[in-house]
Amino acid sequence: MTAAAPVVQAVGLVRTFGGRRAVDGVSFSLAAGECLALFGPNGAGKTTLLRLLAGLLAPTSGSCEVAGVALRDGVAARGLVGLVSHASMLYAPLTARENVEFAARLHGLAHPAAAAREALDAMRVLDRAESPVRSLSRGLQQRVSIARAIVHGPRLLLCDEPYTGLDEVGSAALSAALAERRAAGAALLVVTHNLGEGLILATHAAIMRGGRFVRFEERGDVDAASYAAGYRDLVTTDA
Amino acid sequence: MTAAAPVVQAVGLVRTFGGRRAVDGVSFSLAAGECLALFGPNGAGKTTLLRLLAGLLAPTSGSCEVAGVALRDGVAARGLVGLVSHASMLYAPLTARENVEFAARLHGLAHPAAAAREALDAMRVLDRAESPVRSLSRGLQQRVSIARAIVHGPRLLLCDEPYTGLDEVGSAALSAALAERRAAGAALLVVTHNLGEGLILATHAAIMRGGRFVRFEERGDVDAASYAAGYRDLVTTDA
Amino acid sequence: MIIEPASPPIRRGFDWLLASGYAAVAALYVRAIWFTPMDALQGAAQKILYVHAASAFVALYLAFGFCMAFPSALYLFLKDEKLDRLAESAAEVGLVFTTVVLVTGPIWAKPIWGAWWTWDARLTLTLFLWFIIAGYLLLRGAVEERGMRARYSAVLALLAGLLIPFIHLSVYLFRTMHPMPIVLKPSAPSMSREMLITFAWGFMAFSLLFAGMLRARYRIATMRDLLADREAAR
Amino acid sequence: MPEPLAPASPPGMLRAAWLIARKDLAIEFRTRTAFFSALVFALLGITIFYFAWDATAVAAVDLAPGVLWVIFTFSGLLGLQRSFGVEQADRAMDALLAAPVERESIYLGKALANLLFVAGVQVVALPAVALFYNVPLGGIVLPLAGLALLAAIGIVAVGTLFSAMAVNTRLAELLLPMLALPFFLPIVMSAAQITARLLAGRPVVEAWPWLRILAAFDIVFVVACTLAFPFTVEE
Amino acid sequence: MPEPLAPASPPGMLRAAWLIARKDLAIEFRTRTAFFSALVFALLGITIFYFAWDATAVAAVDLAPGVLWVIFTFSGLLGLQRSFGVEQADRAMDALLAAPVERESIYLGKALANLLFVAGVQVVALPAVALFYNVPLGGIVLPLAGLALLAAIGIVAVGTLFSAMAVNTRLAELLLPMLALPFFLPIVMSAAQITARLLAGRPVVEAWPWLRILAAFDIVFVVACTLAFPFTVEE
Ligand code: HEM
Ligand SMILES: Nc1ncnc2c1ncn2[C@@H]1O[C@H](COP(=O)(O)OP(=O)(O)OP(=O)(O)O)[C@@H](O)[C@H]1O
Ligand SMILES: Nc1ncnc2c1ncn2[C@@H]1O[C@H](COP(=O)(O)OP(=O)(O)OP(=O)(O)O)[C@@H](O)[C@H]1O
Ligand SMILES: [Mg+2]
Ligand SMILES: [Mg+2]
Repeated sequence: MTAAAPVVQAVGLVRTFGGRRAVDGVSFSLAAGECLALFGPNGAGKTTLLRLLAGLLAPTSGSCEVAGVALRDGVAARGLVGLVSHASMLYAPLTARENVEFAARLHGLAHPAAAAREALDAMRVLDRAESPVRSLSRGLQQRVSIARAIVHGPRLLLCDEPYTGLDEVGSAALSAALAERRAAGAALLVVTHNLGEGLILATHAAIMRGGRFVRFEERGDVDAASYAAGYRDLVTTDA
Repeated sequence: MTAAAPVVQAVGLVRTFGGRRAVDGVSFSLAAGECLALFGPNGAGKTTLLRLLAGLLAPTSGSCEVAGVALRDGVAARGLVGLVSHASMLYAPLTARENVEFAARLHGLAHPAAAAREALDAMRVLDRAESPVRSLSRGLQQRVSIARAIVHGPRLLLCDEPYTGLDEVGSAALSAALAERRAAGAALLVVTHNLGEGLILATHAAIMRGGRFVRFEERGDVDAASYAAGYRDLVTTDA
Repeated sequence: MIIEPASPPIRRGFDWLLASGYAAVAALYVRAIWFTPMDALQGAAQKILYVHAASAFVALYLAFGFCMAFPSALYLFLKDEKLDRLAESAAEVGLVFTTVVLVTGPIWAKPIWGAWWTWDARLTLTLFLWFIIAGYLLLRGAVEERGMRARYSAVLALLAGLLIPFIHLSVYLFRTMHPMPIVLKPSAPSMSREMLITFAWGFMAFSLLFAGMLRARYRIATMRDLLADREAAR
Repeated sequence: MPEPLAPASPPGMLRAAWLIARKDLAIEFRTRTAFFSALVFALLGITIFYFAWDATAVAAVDLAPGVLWVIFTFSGLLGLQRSFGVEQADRAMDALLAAPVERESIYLGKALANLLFVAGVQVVALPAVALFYNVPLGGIVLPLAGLALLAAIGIVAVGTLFSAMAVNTRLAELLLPMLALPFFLPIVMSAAQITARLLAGRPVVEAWPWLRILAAFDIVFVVACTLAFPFTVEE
Repeated sequence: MPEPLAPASPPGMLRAAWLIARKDLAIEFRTRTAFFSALVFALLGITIFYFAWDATAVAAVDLAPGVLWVIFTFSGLLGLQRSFGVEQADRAMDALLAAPVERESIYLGKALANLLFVAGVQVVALPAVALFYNVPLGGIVLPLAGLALLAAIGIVAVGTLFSAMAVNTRLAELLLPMLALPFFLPIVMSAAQITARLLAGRPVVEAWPWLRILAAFDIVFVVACTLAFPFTVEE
């Protein structure tokens, strides 16, 4: 595909859970190198949106494509996506290395061991590579989970509150990794409750509420301070 | 007991996990109305310390008492403690209300239903009281989990990264709840990676690393900016 | 965000279909008990046949074959909730009729065979059908999310369709290889014209009742889903 | 919230146990079908057993006692597994342990819920076996019921303890049977023996020695497990 | 990390399946005792059966086939329950579903791991039964092994699919047996019948009709379940 074509494109995405419209008609698209910071109150539908984009949930209506392919059909297309979720998605009995290596193998990397080591190192958790995930502290598990998500160098990286539980070092490592991905021409979607964190890398910023995008701007047009103010009263006033 | 006596007192606490000293000789005490903000890198031993204080882990050596009683012996003393942990500690099939009410009953409150409603309202999640916890978003679950921890008005409130996943409204509600607890004469211990968040309420601040308190000051003696700087190079320089 | 589901089709009107079903069955009892001659060999016990065979026919063929397995298979491809609701309703109503067979059967068996139960192929198959439908309903009860529930139960119904011949075959084999311990097996009782009419009327009556129950149950399912939408949309 | 400086009085041991049991039953009810599924499970087991055997070589009535009690054991295991799986899911168990209730209450509460579950299965399995295996239950229904209760108490007492231990290990489901079954053995054995004699219409005195074993087992292990439980939940 | 603009080529269906199976076995191995305890489970089951009957009424050798296959079925269920519990724990399953592998590979991978697990249990249960009920395995070891494999394939094919479904429901532990047992009936029956004939030293042709059922079952359900699986993992 040409660099111009969007990496991810969502058209009128809707997902209901027994009548509750968790995601209620979301449309947007990200091109290579773009980074969308997604904010929104609890229960806004951010996680559901990410799970839809990752092909983990079937949309009630609407469609989303990655690199021009719908994930549920295009097996190969799934290889382009990386996902950091609320849950660690790791196998507790296996070591950090084994978990990341397994992911690398599933993505058919030529040198899974090397790739895994690199990813773990990038997240500064290489020294615990041989500990079973079960025995890692929460922040360390988060680091491994992120390493798992970036090991195959995804073209589209979906991060659901990725800074959760990370200390200074971890956060720095994550930011660096995100920047590196973007520089490598990947599109990023980062969900966070911390406007500061979110706006650093962002080329676009969106606020979600009640399943819809209530704001969507280019980062350039956004002044952090006023944006924060706007966000606050958007959130605090009840839907 | 007199107000002067410490609410919680830890003496030479040590907890090892197969050779790894997660907590390695921690001693401190908090009096009523005091609030300790506990910072530290991933894997420093913060969660382990809190689980020791809550009586969920047996110390390898050392001792900790709440209101002058060791938790593992003193059933009643456990009633004085509230715990917000990494895990939600909720029953997914039950509704938010049922979960909090169950906790209230276990603590022998006179009016569990009313107390539960109050706590859920305090965390601004009352409108979802009847949803099964399973169907709540991560931030909403965190709110319910906090409501569960404060429903019985604990004398000692242990919070492990309580702001995780909370939006503006949730964080505000939490801060208010913590302030209210403190005003009511409870001692607080708040673990967080966000210095700003931590220092707001704190009367004391501590930095943990490699299982030990490497710093422990009165909040008064601390200037946020320089403290942050000090913390950063404490964390970034390898142990 | 709120969705406004179409207001549920609450039908306050009288359900003639269901009513006539009940009436027909009532008539069947009256006719079977007072206006149909006793069976020479079996006496009063034989009258169970009119209920037993008819409900068995309804359960096996109408409910499970026609109204459950078939729509379920279609659902996997058409993904139309109506099909799922139909299967759900058919399963529940069918389970009732199967239970009737499983109750009347033994009641009949005791005086005739001298035992409540024998492991003959047809009996066992009926029993397992009951299990599978029960499992099917359990599965439905255990999945909250509607689309998922529909897919799961459709898959189960499909596999069950494949299973039935295997159960029948193996149980049949099992039995034919070892002669049944119970000897008194009734060849389908020879019937007088009177009996045949009652017998036929029985099939008609129970089919009507089934149709009535199915429609009622289907309406409930539809309303429940719409109300769920309403409830959650608040 | 109540005034913290006047902390509420924690519930007594039995009240706490009842609260916990009720919570378990509520979860059980939420998954409304649990009892029904136990029923189907028992019935299925019974039929599978029947066809697994060559009915010409083994008379149904001779199978009945064994089938009855093996079914009983397995369905008991099923129920027990759920019991602590619920607590483990989001570490809800931690909340229980941090609450102002005795460990013993937790044990008794869980055990009570399990007992009701197992008893429920038995209530269905017993008549079912009688029906399908043509066993005349005539006058022995009451003795059998009493027997079932005795057995259930023993199985639940041991099973609850071990499922608590198993939860803290990495292989809950599989460890439970490994730990618990040897303890179930004496129960199932004596129960089956007693049943056989009852069915054979022998005088109860003949079953006496087995009954004594069963009763002794119950008493010993209810006490022992209640006392042992606190040690199994400490980390 | 590899150059993103040249994405790596995902593994083929079978390779992916093997990766997943190997991962499961690695976990199995890490929690080494898991397999061991499955064995103990089988053994204890066998003993329970042994003592549940009074040997005076029923000759041990007549029980053997039934015991063997009922134990087989239930220990198989235990193994299956774990299979998707592992994936569910921290939603690791999501990572599998988001990976560039066909749903079918996931099914085949899980099934393969389960097959090895069940077969492993069987390898021990078989001699154990022979020992307990002093059945001469003499010349029939190979046929029995083949039979065990056929039966295991059928059980695992269905069981894997249903445990995938059960794990996403509220009743996980209870639902799996409920759904799976009716499907196990033809397998257990045929297997027991064949075993009985083998033990009786009858010519294999006598077991032929049963063998046909077993084989047909395997083929039909391996195909059907593989095709049905994708429907059961979508949310
Ligand atoms: C014990 C439990 C019994 C069960 C589960 C059972 C089941 C069934 C089923 C499933 C059918 C419908 C077969 C079909 O339409 O293909 C049926 C029909 C019938 N059954 Fe039973 N039955 C039982 C006992 C009996 C007894 C004791 C008798 C009489 C002695 C009996 C006589 C009949 C007759 C005459 C029919 C109608 C003829 C036919 O449709 O083939 N059944 N039964
Ligand atoms: N499996 C589910 N079943 C029912 N409702 C659900 C389910 N998952 C999410 N929801 C509902 O959908 C809405 C959106 O949930 P979602 O997790 O996407 O919110 P979120 O934006 O991620 O919130 P948070 O910031 O707390 O993570 C919430 O109201 C939630 O209760
Ligand atoms: N159950 C366990 N088994 C083995 N090691 C453990 C266990 N729990 C914790 N540890 C180890 O003890 C150390 C402290 O863990 P702990 O969870 O207390 O850290 P933490 O300060 O909470 O880190 P984080 O900020 O990431 O939550 C870590 O090195 C961790 O790997
Ligand atoms: Mg979320
Ligand atoms: Mg921690």
